[in-house]
Amino acid sequence: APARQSPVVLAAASLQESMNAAADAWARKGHPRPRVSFAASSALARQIASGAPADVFVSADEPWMDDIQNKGLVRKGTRVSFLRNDLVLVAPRNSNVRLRIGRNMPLVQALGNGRLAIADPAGVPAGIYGKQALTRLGVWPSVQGRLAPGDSVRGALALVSRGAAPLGIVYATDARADPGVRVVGIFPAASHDPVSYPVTTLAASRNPEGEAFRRYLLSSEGKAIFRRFGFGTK
Amino acid sequence: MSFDIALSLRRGERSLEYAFTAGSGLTALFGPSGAGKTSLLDAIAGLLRPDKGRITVGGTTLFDSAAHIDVKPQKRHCGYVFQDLRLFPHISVRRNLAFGRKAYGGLDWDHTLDLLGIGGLLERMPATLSGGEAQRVAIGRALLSTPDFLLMDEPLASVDAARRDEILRLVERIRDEMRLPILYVSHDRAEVERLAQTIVPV
Amino acid sequence: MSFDIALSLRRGERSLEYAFTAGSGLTALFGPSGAGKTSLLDAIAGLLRPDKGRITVGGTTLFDSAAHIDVKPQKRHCGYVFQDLRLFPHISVRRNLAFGRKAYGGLDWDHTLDLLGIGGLLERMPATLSGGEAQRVAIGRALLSTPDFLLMDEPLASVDAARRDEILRLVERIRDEMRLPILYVSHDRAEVERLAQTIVPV
Amino acid sequence: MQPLSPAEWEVLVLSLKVGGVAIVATLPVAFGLAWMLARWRFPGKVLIDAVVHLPLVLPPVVTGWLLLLAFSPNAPFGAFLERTLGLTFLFRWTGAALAAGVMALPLMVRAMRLSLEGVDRRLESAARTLGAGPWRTFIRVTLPLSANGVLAALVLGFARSVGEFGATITFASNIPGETQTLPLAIYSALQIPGSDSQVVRLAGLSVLLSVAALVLSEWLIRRSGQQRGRHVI
Amino acid sequence: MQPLSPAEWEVLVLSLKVGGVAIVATLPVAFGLAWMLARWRFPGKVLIDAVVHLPLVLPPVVTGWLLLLAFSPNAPFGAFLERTLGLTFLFRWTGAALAAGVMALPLMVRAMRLSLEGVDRRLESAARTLGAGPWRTFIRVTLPLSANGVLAALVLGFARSVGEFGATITFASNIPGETQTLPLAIYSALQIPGSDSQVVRLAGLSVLLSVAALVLSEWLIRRSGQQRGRHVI
Ligand SMILES: Nc1ncnc2c1ncn2[C@@H]1O[C@H](COP(=O)(O)OP(=O)(O)OP(=O)(O)O)[C@@H](O)[C@H]1O
Ligand SMILES: Nc1ncnc2c1ncn2[C@@H]1O[C@H](COP(=O)(O)OP(=O)(O)OP(=O)(O)O)[C@@H](O)[C@H]1O
Ligand code: MOO
Ligand SMILES: [Mg+2]
Ligand SMILES: [Mg+2]
Repeated sequence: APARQSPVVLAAASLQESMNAAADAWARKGHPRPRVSFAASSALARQIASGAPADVFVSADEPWMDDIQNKGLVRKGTRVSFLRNDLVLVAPRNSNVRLRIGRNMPLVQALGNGRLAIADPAGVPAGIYGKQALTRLGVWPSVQGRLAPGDSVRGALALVSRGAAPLGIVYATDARADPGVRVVGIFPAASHDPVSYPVTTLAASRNPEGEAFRRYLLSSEGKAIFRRFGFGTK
Repeated sequence: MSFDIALSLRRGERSLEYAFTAGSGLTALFGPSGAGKTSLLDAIAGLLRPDKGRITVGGTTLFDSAAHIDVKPQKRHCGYVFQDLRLFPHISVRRNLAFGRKAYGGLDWDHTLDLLGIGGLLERMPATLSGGEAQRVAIGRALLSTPDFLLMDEPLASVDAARRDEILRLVERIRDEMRLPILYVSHDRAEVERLAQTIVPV
Repeated sequence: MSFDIALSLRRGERSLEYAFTAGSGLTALFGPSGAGKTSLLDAIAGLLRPDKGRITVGGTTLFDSAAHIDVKPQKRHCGYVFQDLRLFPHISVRRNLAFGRKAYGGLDWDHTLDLLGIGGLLERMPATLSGGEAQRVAIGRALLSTPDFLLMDEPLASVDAARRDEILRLVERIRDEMRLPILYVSHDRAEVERLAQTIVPV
Repeated sequence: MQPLSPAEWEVLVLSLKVGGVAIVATLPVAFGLAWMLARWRFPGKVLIDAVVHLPLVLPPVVTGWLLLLAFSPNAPFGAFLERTLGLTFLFRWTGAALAAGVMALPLMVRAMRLSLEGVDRRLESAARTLGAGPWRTFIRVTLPLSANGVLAALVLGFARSVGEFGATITFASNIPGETQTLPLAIYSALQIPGSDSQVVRLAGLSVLLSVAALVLSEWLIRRSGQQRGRHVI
Repeated sequence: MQPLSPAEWEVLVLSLKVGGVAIVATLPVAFGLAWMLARWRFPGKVLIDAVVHLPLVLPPVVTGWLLLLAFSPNAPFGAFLERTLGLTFLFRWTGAALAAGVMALPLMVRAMRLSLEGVDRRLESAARTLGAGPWRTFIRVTLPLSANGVLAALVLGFARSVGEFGATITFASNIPGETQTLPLAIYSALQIPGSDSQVVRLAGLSVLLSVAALVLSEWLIRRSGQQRGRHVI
C-alpha cells in the first residue's frame, strides 16, 4: 500500500497546545502526524474559500464555519461543534482586585484609571462574546470607552499578565495556562452565546486520514485531551 | 575631408550654429569660453542631438537630420578626451585604460603608457590621482580605444610643460602616421599653431 | 613674510616634504604633474593634516605640530580656487558666489563679476556652465569670500587668452593693492614669470 | 463611491496624525543614525546597525511586545518617562505614533544613509574653506545634497506608518478614536465574514493617502532634479 | 544557550530558503522597476510607483488576502500558472517566498532607485563613446556605480523577508516544515501563554540571521568604499 500521507489541519490559533497534543497522540497510534496550521479563524476560512488543499478545519467560532458552509466547502454531515470554553475575567497575578460578576457590577470602579483588555469586540470571537456578556450585564455603556482591544485573546491576555491592564476578558483555557494572571470570576454561561468550536472535514479533502483524524478528535479519547487543557466538550 | 559639419543646436536659451569643412590632419577649434566648443564635440560624439544639420567625419556620415541618419554613440568610434575627464571612479586606472580597448590594431599599450607617464599608476583608483595624472589617463583611455577619429577638449590644460611636449609629439604622430582626423580644442595659441592644419574659429 | 612653510605629509605610499619661505607678493608653485602642489595647498587650507611641520601665512601660524596648533579650515580664511573647482551643484551661480561672502570689506561684487565675465550666469545652475565659465565662477567664489590669503590651483587652465589677461590684471591688483599673500600653481611659464615675486619649485 | 462616514473620517484623520507625527519625530533620530552609520567608523557599529534593523527583522507583534516591556508604566523606563515628562504611550495615540515610528526607523535610516554615502565630501571641504563650520556645512551643503534620501525616507516612513498593524495593536491597542488607525480598522473588518466591501473601502483610503504622499514626493524629486540639470545622451 | 532542536533547525533552514529565494527572485524585478522610476518619464509613472508601494501601505494581512485572490487555484491567474507552469503557491514554501518577495519589493525598489538617481550620467556617456552599447554600459558602469543601493536592497529585502508575518500566514498559511518561517513559529509560540522563553529564543534566531546579513553587507560596502578612496578633511 502507498504510504499514508499527513492530512492538513487548519485550526484556530487558540487551540495551539491542545491540538498539537491531539496530533501527537494520534501519531503515537501509528498514523502520520497531521500538519496543523494555526492562524486566526478568519484567515483560515479565507484560505479554504480560495481553494486551499486542506482536509480538516477547526474554527474558533460558528460564523466563519457558516461562511464556508454556505460556499459549499464543508463535507456534508461532518460539521460538529465539539468544544466549549468559558469566558472569564482575569487580573494580574499579584493584583488584589475583587469583583463579583453580575448585573451592574462596578467594573469601571474596579478598573480605576486603567483599561479593560479584550479581544477586538468588532470582530474577534472572544471580543464579540465579551461584548455580549458586558451588554447583558448592563455594564457595556459604562465600560465601552474604557476598553483596550487587542488583535486576539492572546493579545488581551498579554496586556493583563504584563500589568498593562488591570483586568481583561479571556477564555478560561487561556487564563489557566498563563501563570501571570488569576481568574477574578467566570461570566455566567447565559450572559453570552455559547463559546463553541466547530470541526469539519472539507469538501475538497482527498486524504482519508483527514476524516479519520476528525473522528479521532470527536472520540472520547480525543475529547479527553482537550479537557486536559481546560476545554469543555460536548 | 576629415570634418564636414553644418548643424545647429540649442543650449539653454542660446542657439548655436556651426558650419565648416576641414581637410586632413588636425583641426583646431578656437574660441572664447562659452562659445560652444564642447557642445560641438558632444554633438559629433553623438551625446547631444542637433536640432538639424549634418555631421560627416572622415567620409562617414554620422548624423543627417534630412536623411534621418543618427549613428549611435557607441558606433561612431570616436576617441573623446572630455574636458571634465570622466574617468570611471569605480575601477582602477588599468581598467579605465582597457575599457574601450579592442583586440586589434591601434597604439602600442606599453609605449603609450610610457609616453603619457602613467605606467606607474595602473593599480591606482582615479580618485587618488593628481589633476595632471588624471588628465593623462583620460588621454590614454581615448587613444587606446583604437578610434577612427579623435575629439580632444583641452587635453593638456593641467599637464606640465615637459610632458606636454611629449604628448604633443604623440598627437602629431597619430595625425601623420595613422592619419586620424583630430578635432582639438585649446586656448593655447602656440599649441594650436604648432599642431593645426586648419583653425576653425567658433 | 607671506608664506613660511616646513612640513611633511604622506600621500599613498609617497612621502612629500616642503620647506620654503616667500616674501610679500605672489608665490608661484612650479613643478611637474604629481609633484605634490595640490597636496600642499590642501594642507595650507587645513583639508589635509601634515604628519608634522609648520604653516605660517602672513604672520599667522595655522599649523604647528610641535605647538599643537591646528586652526580649523573655516578659521583660516583662505580663498581657495580648487583644481577641480568644487562648485556647489545644488545652488545657483549667484548663491555659489555668495556662499562665503562677508558683509564687510573685500572686492566689489559688480566689478568682480564684470571682470570675470560671469554677470550673465547668476541664475544658472553649475551643471549648465561650460568649462571656462565654471572656472571663472570658482575664482569669483574664492575672491568674494574676503579671504586673508589666496590659494589658486591652475585657476586659468580653461580660460581663453583674452579673459585670462583681464583676470591676471585682477590678480595683480589684489596682490598689490590689497596686499594679500597668494600661492599660485600654474604650468604656464609666461604666466608665472609675469605674476610671481617668488617661484618655488616642487 | 459613497462619502466617508464620520467613523471613517475619524480613522482617516487619526491615521494622518499618527503617521505624520511618527515620521516627523523619527526623522531627526533616523538622520542621526544614518549619519553615524555612513560617516563614522567605530567598533560595534554593526551592533547599532543591527538594533536599527530589529523592527524590520522581528515580526511586528514581537516589536509591539518589546515596546510594551519598555514603555508600559510598569516598566522602569516607562515609569521614568511618565514621572519626568508626563509622557504616556500605552493606549494613547502617542503610542500608535511611537510604534509606527519604530517600525519606520530602519527604512528611513537606510534611505538617508544611502544618500549620505553618495555626497561628494570634496564639496564639504570647499564649504569649510569658505568659512562654514561643520554645522553650517551640514545645513547648506550636506543636507541639500542628500535631500533625495530624506524625501525617500519620508515617503517610505509615511507609507510604513500608514500600513503598520502588528506592533500598534500589540502596544497601543485598537481603541476607536484613539489608536485605531486604518490598518487596525481593516483588521477588525477582516474578522467579520462577508465584510469584504468594508475592507476594500478602508484599504482604498490607505492607498489614497499614500498616493498623495507619493505624488508630492515625485514632484519634489523632479523639481530638484531639474535644477541640477545638464543630462547628456 | 541550548543547541537548536530539530524543529528549530527546520524553521531556520526554511526561513533562509524562503528569504533567499524571495530576494533573489525579486531583485531583477525590483531593479527593473527602480530603473523605470529613476530614468523614465511617462504619464502614469506615479501609478506604477503607487502599486510598488502598495505592500508597504496596506496592512500585511490585506496584502496576503490580495495574493490569495490573485494566486489561488480558484483565481483565473492562479489557475493559469498552475496549468501552464505547474506553479502552485498556496500552502507551499513558494507561496511564503512570494509573499516575502512582494513585501520586500517596495524597499528594494526604493533603495536601488535612490542609487540609480545618484549615478553620474556623464560616465555613462563616456562609456558609450568608448564603444559600449546600452547593455554593456549598464553592466560595467551603471550597475557597479549603484552597487551600494543593490546591496542595501538585498539587506533590507532579506531582513523584511525574515520578519514577514501577516501576508505569509494569510496567503501561505502556517504549516510546519512547509510555510512556517521564523515569524510564524514565533506567532505560534506567542499563542501559548507562558512560552516567552521560546519566543525569545526564536526571535534571537531571527536577529542572528539578519546580523549575519548585515555584517556581510557592511563588509562589502566598506570594501567598495575603500576603493573609491581619497577623502578630504
Ligand atoms: N590617496 C592617494 N593614494 C596614493 N597616492 C596619492 C593619493 N593622493 C594623491 N596621491 C599622489 O600624490 C602625488 C601628489 O598629488 P598632488 O595632487 O598634490 O599633485 P600635483 O602636484 O597637484 O599634480 P598636478 O599638477 O597633476 O595636479 C601624486 O603623485 C598623486 O598620485
Ligand atoms: N543646460 C544649459 N542651459 C543653458 N545654457 C547652457 C546649458 N548647457 C550649456 N550652456 C551654455 O552653452 C554655451 C556653450 O557651452 P560649451 O560647454 O559648449 O562652451 P565651450 O565653448 O566648451 O566653453 P569652454 O571653453 O568654457 O569650455 C555656454 O555659454 C554654456 O553656458
Ligand atoms: O483563535 Mo482566534 O480565531 O484569534 O479567536
Ligand atoms: Mg568646453
Ligand atoms: Mg594638482
